[in-house]
Amino acid sequence: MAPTRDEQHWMYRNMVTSRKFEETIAGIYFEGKTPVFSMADGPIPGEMHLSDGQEPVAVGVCAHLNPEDVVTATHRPHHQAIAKGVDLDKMAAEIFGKATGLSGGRGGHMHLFDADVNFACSGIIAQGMGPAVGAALSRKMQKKPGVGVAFVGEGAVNQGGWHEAMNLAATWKLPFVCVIEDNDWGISVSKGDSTAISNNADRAAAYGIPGVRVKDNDPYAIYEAAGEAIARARAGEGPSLIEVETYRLAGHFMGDAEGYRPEGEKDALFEKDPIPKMRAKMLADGIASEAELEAIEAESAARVEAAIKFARDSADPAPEDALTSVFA
Amino acid sequence: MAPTRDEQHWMYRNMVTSRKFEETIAGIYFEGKTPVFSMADGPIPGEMHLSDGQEPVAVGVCAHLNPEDVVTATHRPHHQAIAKGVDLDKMAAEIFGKATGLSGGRGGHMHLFDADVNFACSGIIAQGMGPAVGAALSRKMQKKPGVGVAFVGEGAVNQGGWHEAMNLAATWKLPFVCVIEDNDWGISVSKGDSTAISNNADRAAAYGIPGVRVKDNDPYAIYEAAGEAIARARAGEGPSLIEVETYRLAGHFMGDAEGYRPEGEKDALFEKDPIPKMRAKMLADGIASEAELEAIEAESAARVEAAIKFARDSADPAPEDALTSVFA
Amino acid sequence: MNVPNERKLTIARAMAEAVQQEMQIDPSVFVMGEDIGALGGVYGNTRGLLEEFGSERIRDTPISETAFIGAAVGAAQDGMRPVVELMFVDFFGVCFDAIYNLMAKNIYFSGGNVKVPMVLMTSTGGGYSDGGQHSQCLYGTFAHLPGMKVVCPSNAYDAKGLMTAAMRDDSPVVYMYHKSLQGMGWLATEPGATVHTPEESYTLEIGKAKVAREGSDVTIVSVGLGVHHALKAAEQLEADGVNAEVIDLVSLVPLDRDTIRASVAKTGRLIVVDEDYMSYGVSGEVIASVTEHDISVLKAAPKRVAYPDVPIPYARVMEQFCLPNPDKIVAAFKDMKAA
Amino acid sequence: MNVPNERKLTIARAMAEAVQQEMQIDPSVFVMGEDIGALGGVYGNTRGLLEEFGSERIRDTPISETAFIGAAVGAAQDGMRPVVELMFVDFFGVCFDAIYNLMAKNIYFSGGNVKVPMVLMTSTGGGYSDGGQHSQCLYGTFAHLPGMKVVCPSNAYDAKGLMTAAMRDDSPVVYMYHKSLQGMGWLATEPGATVHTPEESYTLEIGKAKVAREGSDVTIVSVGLGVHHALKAAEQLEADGVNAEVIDLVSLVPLDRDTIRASVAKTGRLIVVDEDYMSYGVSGEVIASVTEHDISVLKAAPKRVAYPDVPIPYARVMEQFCLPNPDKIVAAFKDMKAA
Ligand SMILES: Cc1ncc(C[n+]2csc(CCOP(=O)(O)OP(=O)(O)O)c2C)c(N)n1
Ligand SMILES: Cc1ncc(C[n+]2csc(CCOP(=O)(O)OP(=O)(O)O)c2C)c(N)n1
Ligand SMILES: [Mg+2]
Ligand SMILES: [Mg+2]
Repeated sequence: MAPTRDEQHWMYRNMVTSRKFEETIAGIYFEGKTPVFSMADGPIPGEMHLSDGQEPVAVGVCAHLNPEDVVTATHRPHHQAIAKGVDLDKMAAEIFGKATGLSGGRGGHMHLFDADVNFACSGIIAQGMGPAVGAALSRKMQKKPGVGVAFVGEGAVNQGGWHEAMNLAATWKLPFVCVIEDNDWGISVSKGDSTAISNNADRAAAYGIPGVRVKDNDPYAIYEAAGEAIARARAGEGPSLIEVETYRLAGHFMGDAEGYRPEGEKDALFEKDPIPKMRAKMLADGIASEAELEAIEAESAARVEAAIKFARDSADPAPEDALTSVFA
Repeated sequence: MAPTRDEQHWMYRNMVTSRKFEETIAGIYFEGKTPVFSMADGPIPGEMHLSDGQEPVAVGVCAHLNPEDVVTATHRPHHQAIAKGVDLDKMAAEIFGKATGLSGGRGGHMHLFDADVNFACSGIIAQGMGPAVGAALSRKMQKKPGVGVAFVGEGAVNQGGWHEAMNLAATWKLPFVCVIEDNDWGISVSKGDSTAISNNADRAAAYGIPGVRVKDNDPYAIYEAAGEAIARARAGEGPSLIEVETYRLAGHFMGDAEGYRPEGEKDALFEKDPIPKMRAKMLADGIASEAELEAIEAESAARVEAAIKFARDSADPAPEDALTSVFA
Repeated sequence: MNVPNERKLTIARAMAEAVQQEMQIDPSVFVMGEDIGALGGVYGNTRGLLEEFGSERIRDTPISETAFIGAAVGAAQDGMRPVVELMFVDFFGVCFDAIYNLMAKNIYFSGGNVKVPMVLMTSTGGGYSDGGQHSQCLYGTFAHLPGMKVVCPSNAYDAKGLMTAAMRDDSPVVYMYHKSLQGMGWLATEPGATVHTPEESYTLEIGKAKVAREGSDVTIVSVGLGVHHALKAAEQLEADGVNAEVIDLVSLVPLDRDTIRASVAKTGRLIVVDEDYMSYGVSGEVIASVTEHDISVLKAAPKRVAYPDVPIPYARVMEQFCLPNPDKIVAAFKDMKAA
Repeated sequence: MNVPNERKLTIARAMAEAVQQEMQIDPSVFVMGEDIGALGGVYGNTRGLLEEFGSERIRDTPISETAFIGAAVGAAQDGMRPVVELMFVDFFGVCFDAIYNLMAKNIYFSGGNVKVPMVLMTSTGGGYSDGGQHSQCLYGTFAHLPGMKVVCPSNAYDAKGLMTAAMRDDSPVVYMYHKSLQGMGWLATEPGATVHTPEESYTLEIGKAKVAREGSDVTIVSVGLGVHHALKAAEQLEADGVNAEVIDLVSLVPLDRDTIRASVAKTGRLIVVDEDYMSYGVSGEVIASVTEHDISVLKAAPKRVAYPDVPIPYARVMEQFCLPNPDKIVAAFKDMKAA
C-alpha cells in the first residue's frame, strides 16, 4: 500500500512544517540563554526535546488517522502533534507559556493536549500507553469508530507500563497500535546497552500480535506498515506493534553536549536526513514538481511564522490562574 | 538430566513435608474461626495462601540449589521455603506470629525471610523479581558463586515489574532464572482472561533467552528444565525462563468459596495430585521401597509436628517490639 | 438511630448499589479491576454486577494496575466514566504514576479541555493480621498530591451517596473504603457502619465534613474506621462527664477546614485519630489547619492518636499495640487535661 | 563564611566526591541509574566516576526503575552497597513499590536479619519551567512512609557528609537533592549552596537539624532550597530590626523535633517554608510537632509558606506565583505580627 500523490504531498508538508517549527523554536530557545546557557530563561524556558529527523514516523502513521482517532505522544511530541493536526497557533502559544496556549500555559511542551483532535502527551516514559489503550477500549465499548495510537521511544519499551498495556490491548483485542520510534538512544544510553534484543518488533510475540520493524526511517515503508496495522485495528482484529528505525538529529534536549555519541555518528545521520530524501524521491517519481515543493515549503514556513507570531503576541496568563483548572 | 535416587528421595520428602505442613496449618487456621469464618481470629490470623498441588515446582527447582543461592517467593511461599531449606521451626513460629519466628512475628506468612539460606518474599505481585535479579547482579559483580531464582505466578507475568526485571537480567546476562508457576488462576481470573498468549515461555523471545514450558506438573520434567537453566546461569550464560503447568488444589486463600471455578475442575485436579503420582512412580521405577517411602512420610510428619509444637509453645512477642527493627 | 422502614446495608452493598443504579441510567459507567467480576470484588463492592451488566461493563483485568488505571484515564477522557478498583491501597506503588501524574493532572495539563471523570476505589486498613503490605491506610499519601478528590466513608449511607457523587463528578475521585467497615462476613465489621440507606439514588456533597456527635469539651477528628473509635471514646468520656464532639471528615480532599475550626473554636481541645502513619500525614495537617488559623481558641496542646511510624507488623499483639483505639483516645484526653 | 584554604564545591561535585572516595575504599559500593555513566548524571552528581571505576560499578540502566531499584534492594541484601538514582523524584510513581514496600520494609519484615544498605538519590524542585511532571519536591510523600531515612542537603558541605553517612548506613537512605542547588551551569544555582567542602571524607549525622542562623524573634524552618529563601528573608527582616532564626532540617526522617521545639520555645513564632505541596506534608508536620508539644510558647499562630495544592504549571509567571520566596516569608511574618 503506497501513499497517494495527495498523501505524499500531505506527508511532505507536515514533515517540513514540523522541521521548520522546530528550527524556529530552536532559534528562539536560545534567546535570553546566552552567553551562559540557562534553561530557566528566555521566551521558551524549561526542557526542549526536538524531533528533527523523526518526522517520517509521525507523518507515515498520521496519514492514516482522522481527528476522531486518539494519539498519545511523549516528551518529544511536536512532529506527532503537527501530523495529528493539533492547532499550531495554540501549540506555539503553549510552548511560549501564553494564555492563548492549548492549556493556557499550564502544560508546556511536554503536555500538549488538544481535545479537538484527540491528542495528548505524558512526560513520563511509556505512560502514554495506558490512555491510548483506554481510548481504544472506549471506542470498542461505545461501538464508535476510532483507533488509539501510542507513540513511544525505543527506551520506553523496557518500562513496565509498556508491557502491561500491550498485554491488555492484545487480551481485549482492542483497536490499538503502538509505534516505537527507535532513534537508538534514551538520552545517553544506547539501545544496545539497555535492551536485551535488537528488534523490539519481536516483542510482539509476547502478545500474539503482528510486529513489524521498518528500516531506515523510510516514510513510505512506515506508511505501509502503519496502514496495515491501523486497518487491522479498524477491522476489529486487534492491536499491532511497529518499530521504526529513525534518527535523532539533535541532542536529547537542547543544551545536550552529546559527548556520549560515537564519533562521526551525527555526520552520518545528517546525510540521511529524511526531508531532502523524500523531496528527491517525490521529484524523481514525478509526484511533485519543484514548484509544488517550493510552494509547500513556503506555505509551511508561513504557517509556522504565523503561529510563532501569534504566540509571541499573546499575553502571559494571569499568575493566579495557576490555581484554576485543577478540577473540571 | 534425571534426578538421582537421592535427589528423588529429597524431592519426595520435601513435597510431603510441604503438604503435611500446609494440611496442619489449614487445620489450625480454622481454630477460633468457627462457626463464623473470621480472618482476624485464631492462632493463625490473616490471609493464608496454600500451595497444595504446586509442590513439584518447588522441589524440581530447589533440588539444584544450595543455601548460597538466592530465592525470592511470593504470597504463596511455603513449598518454596521448605524446599529452599528455611528453618521450619522458625517459619512455623513466624506464621503463628511468635517471638521465635523468623522475624519475631513482624512479617507473617507472606514475608518469610531467612538470611541463612537466602530466602525472601514479597506479597506484591512480581516484586520478588527485582531483588532476585539484584542478588544475581551482586554475585556477578563480586565474582561469587550463586544464582538468583524468582518464583512468580502466571498472573504476575502481566505485571510491569516482571518485564523490566527480565529485560535487565537478560541485558546484563545475569545468573538468574525466573520460574512461573502457572496454576491457571490469579485469584478468580483465569489465565485465558488475563494473558494474551497461552504459553508464557514464549515471552522469553522478548529477551532473547531460552524459554521452556513444562507440562502437567511433572517433577521430573521440572527438575530437568530447571537443571538446564541453573547450569546455564552458573556457567555465566545468562538468564532463562521456565513456565510450569501446575495446579492449585486449594482456593486462592483459605475461605475462598471458589465459585469462579468451572464445574468439575477441582475434582479433575485432585485426580492429578502430584504426590501420590510421584510416589507411585518411585515405587514402579524401583527408586524407593514402600518402607522407605513410609519412613520419609513418617519423618516428614514428625518434623512438621515438631515445628508446629515449637511454634505453639513459643511466646508472643512483646507488643512494643513492634517499634523495633525498623532500621538496621 | 431508628428509622421507619429501616433498610440497613453494609458499605459493600451500598457501594454496589450506587454503581448498579448509576450503570442503569448511564451507559458510560463501567467497572474495571481485579476480581471484580465473578468474585464480586474481594471486598464485595461489585457483587451482583456481573450478572446484571455482563463482562463488557464489569471487566476483570490482568494484574496490570498501571495499564488498566492508565486505560481508565484514556477512557474517561474519551467520554466514559470508569470506576476502577485498586484492590488494596498498599498496591499503589506499582501504578502511582497513572494515578497521580495522569489521572490527577490531565485536567490541569489540558487547561480544562479534557475531563477525567473516573473513580478509583481502593480498600484500606488493617487490624486482621494481614501484614505490612496489605494493611495500610495511606490517606495522607493520596491527600497530599493535588488533582484528585479523596473521600472515605464511615458508614453505608455516606458510602452510597459518595459513590454516586463520585461517579457523577467530572474530576477524578479516589474512594477509600476501610476493610473493617465493609460488612464482609469474614472480616469483623464495625456494626456502626451498617446503617439505614435509602433505596433511591442520592448524592453526598464531596468536601463536607460531618459532625458525627455534638459535644462541647473536646473535638475528636477522624475519618473512616477512626470515626467509630472516636464515637466509642466519646461514650466512655461521657461516663466521666466529658462531652466530646466527633467530626467525621468524610472527605480528605477537599478538606473541610471550616467545620473542624468551628468545632475546636467551640470546644477548645483537639484530638486527631488516624490509622495512617503519624508523621507527615492527616493528623499533622488537621492540627496545623487549626493552629495556623487561630491558636487563641486552644485550651491545651492538640493530640494525635495515630499509627506509629513503623511498617505494620503481622503478629496480632504487635499490630493491636500500634493501632488507634477508643482507650488510646480516652487516654489522650486525660493526658491533655492533666498537662 | 571565609575559611583558610577554602575549597568551594558545588553540591553535584560534593556528591560525586563522596561517592568516589567511598568507592575507593569500599568495593561493595556501586552506582546504578539512568545516564549516570557517560553523561555523569543529568545533574552532574556522578561526573567523572565512569572514567575512574568503569561500567561495571558505574552502571547505566534501561528505563526500568522498578527493576533496577528492586535489584538494588536484592544486591544490598546480598552484601553490596548500591547507590541508585531516580533521575527526577517525579518519576517515583513508576517504581514506588520497590521503594516503599521492599527497600523500606525488608529490614522490618526480616526482623533485622537482612540489612538494606542502599542510597536512593533523586532530584527535586522546580523554578525553571520544567512542567508538572518534572518539578515536584514530594518531600512529604517520602517522609510519610516508614522504613527509609530521608535527607535533603542545602549546601555542598552537608551534601558530602550526608552522602558518605548514607553510604555507610545499613538502612536505606533517600537522598533528595534540589536541582537549583546543584551547581549545573545550565540551571541557575543558589550561590549559598556552593561552600567550603573538605577534601577528606567525613560524615554528617543523619537526623540532626542545624541552626543555619541564630535569632530570637521568629523561627523559620525549612529544608533544601527553602533554607536559602529563609536566610534571605532573615536578612530582609533584619533591616526591619527583626531577628530571625533559621532551622535547616537537613533530615526529614528522622525529624529532629527537639531542635525545632527549642528554637520556637525561644522565639515564640514559627514559619515553615516548603516547596512541596502544602497540605498533608512537611509544613503541617512541623507545625503539629511544635503545637502538640507545647502551645504555651507560641506568641502567634504559626504560618506556612508552601506550594499551593495544584499541579505545577509550566508558564513562568504561574510557576513563580506558586513558589515560596523570601518576600512571601517576610509577608508571612508581617501578617503574623499584625494578627
Ligand atoms: C519513567 C521515566 N524515567 C525516566 C525519564 C527521563 N527520561 C526522559 S526522556 C528519556 C529517554 C527516553 O528514551 P526513548 O524512550 O528512547 O525516547 P527518546 O528520548 O529517544 O525520544 C528518559 C530516560 C522519564 N521521563 N520517565
Ligand atoms: C501488584 C499486586 N496486585 C494485586 C495483588 C493481589 N493479588 C494477590 S495474589 C493475586 C493473584 C496472583 O496470581 P498469580 O500470580 O497467578 O499467583 P497465584 O496466586 O496463582 O499463586 C492477586 C491479584 C497483589 N498482591 N499485588
Ligand atoms: Mg530513543
Ligand atoms: Mg496463578
